[in-house]
Amino acid sequence: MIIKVQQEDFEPMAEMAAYPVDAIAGAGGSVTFTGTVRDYSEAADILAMEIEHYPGMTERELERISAEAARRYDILDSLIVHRYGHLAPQDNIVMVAVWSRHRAAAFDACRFLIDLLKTSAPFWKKEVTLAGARWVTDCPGCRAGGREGHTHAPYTHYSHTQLK
Amino acid sequence: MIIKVQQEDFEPMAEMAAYPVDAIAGAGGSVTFTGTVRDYSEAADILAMEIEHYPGMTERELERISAEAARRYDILDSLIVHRYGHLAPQDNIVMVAVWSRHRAAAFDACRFLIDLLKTSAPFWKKEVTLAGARWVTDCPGCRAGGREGHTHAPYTHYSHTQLK
Amino acid sequence: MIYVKFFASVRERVGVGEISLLMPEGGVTVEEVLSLAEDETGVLLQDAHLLAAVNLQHVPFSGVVHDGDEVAFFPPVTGG
Amino acid sequence: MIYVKFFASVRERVGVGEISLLMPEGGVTVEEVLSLAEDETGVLLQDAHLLAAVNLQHVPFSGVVHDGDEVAFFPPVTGG
Repeated sequence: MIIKVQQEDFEPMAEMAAYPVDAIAGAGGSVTFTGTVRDYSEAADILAMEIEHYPGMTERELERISAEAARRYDILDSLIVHRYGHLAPQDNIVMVAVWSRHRAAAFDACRFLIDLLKTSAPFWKKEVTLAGARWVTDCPGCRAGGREGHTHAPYTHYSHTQLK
Repeated sequence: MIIKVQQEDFEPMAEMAAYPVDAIAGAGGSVTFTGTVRDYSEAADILAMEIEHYPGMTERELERISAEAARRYDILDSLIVHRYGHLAPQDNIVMVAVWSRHRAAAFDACRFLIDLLKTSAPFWKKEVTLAGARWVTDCPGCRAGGREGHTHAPYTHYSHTQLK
Repeated sequence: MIYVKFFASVRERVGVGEISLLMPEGGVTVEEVLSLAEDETGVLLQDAHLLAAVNLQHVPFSGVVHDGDEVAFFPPVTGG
Repeated sequence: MIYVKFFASVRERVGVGEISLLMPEGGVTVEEVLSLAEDETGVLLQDAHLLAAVNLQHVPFSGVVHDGDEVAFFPPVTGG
């Protein structure tokens, strides 16, 4: 299991090529998810993205979900790289790679990891547009069903359907 | 949609980095499956892998399934690269990459493509071991349930559960 | 003429990758092309798990074959 | 002492990333720490969609906080 939380850019295949060979001996395949900064949101063109994180808790959460994936699925190993700081459109934000003997487990585990990462790892995105900088929000009430009938965060409620 | 059937090795991320930018503008992420030659089978150590294919039909089948994926899933584009000829253990055999706005569609389409490729694209693997060269077989009868009660291929019936 | 191709283990059993057959009167199915190919090559193939393609597309054995078609027989594919 | 951290939009609303609170007699819950933090900073946070962590782990607002703990408040995460 490898976890990297870093400011620097990364190259997904270089990360995978550098993976300790012993840990993934016998792999028949790998599944990789790479998430990138889009160049537009629903509201405006994106000039940049700022990612804040909670040092210490981030690594701990990513280790926790990686261990959980290893317990649930028949995989050989996994890798997560997540950036923070200042990113430009089309930059890589995150990669999740999973190696397994049989491909079904790699698909399942990779999806499990990115889904869980997005709901539990303490990262927050702020989009910088010509109209200003705005926190990307993921409002549970809105996610559950529209704009009425729930309390939602009073801070700028922006583009909540965009990054699901 | 890009399809490559080639003898030469490939580098998954170089292929993805070279992808025409216009086709995948607006992508929020990509999912990549990479299949590699294992260094063992259930029966023996693998020294090499020979992959035979049906020129012309192969490209046509891969185009057909790529078009089918684009029809079924909300994706931006897809890429398939598949090698033939002489491969060594740990060489890449195949990659399938899918770009989409939302990650669920990329996961679904990537899995759909590799599943369909494995049952419809005319490639045949032959494993070279110290004990000789043997065709990898994928016997539908065996796959459906064990060794009794069906006719199976009379040619060497080898390691049929291995590459699922 | 019908152009018949064999791949992988089927090609090895037959000993050649390609044969040509005279188109019989009245049309034929893929199944019948296979019988003609067995007669021509002297190799029995009916007991194998075979798949067939006509003009580069998967077809069932009941599919119709026309003069000039390319018919291929091969084992279940194992790519990927 | 209880060490309280704020992140992202919550940090911006409060104006600082970190404050310290005296540990009250008899123990407190996360919910109560939030009230104490509101008193201390003068910023109302109860109406926000907040998540909380104690010592780097997600916890419910009913979770117990001990002397020396690090308690963090932040909006729903948006990484990935």
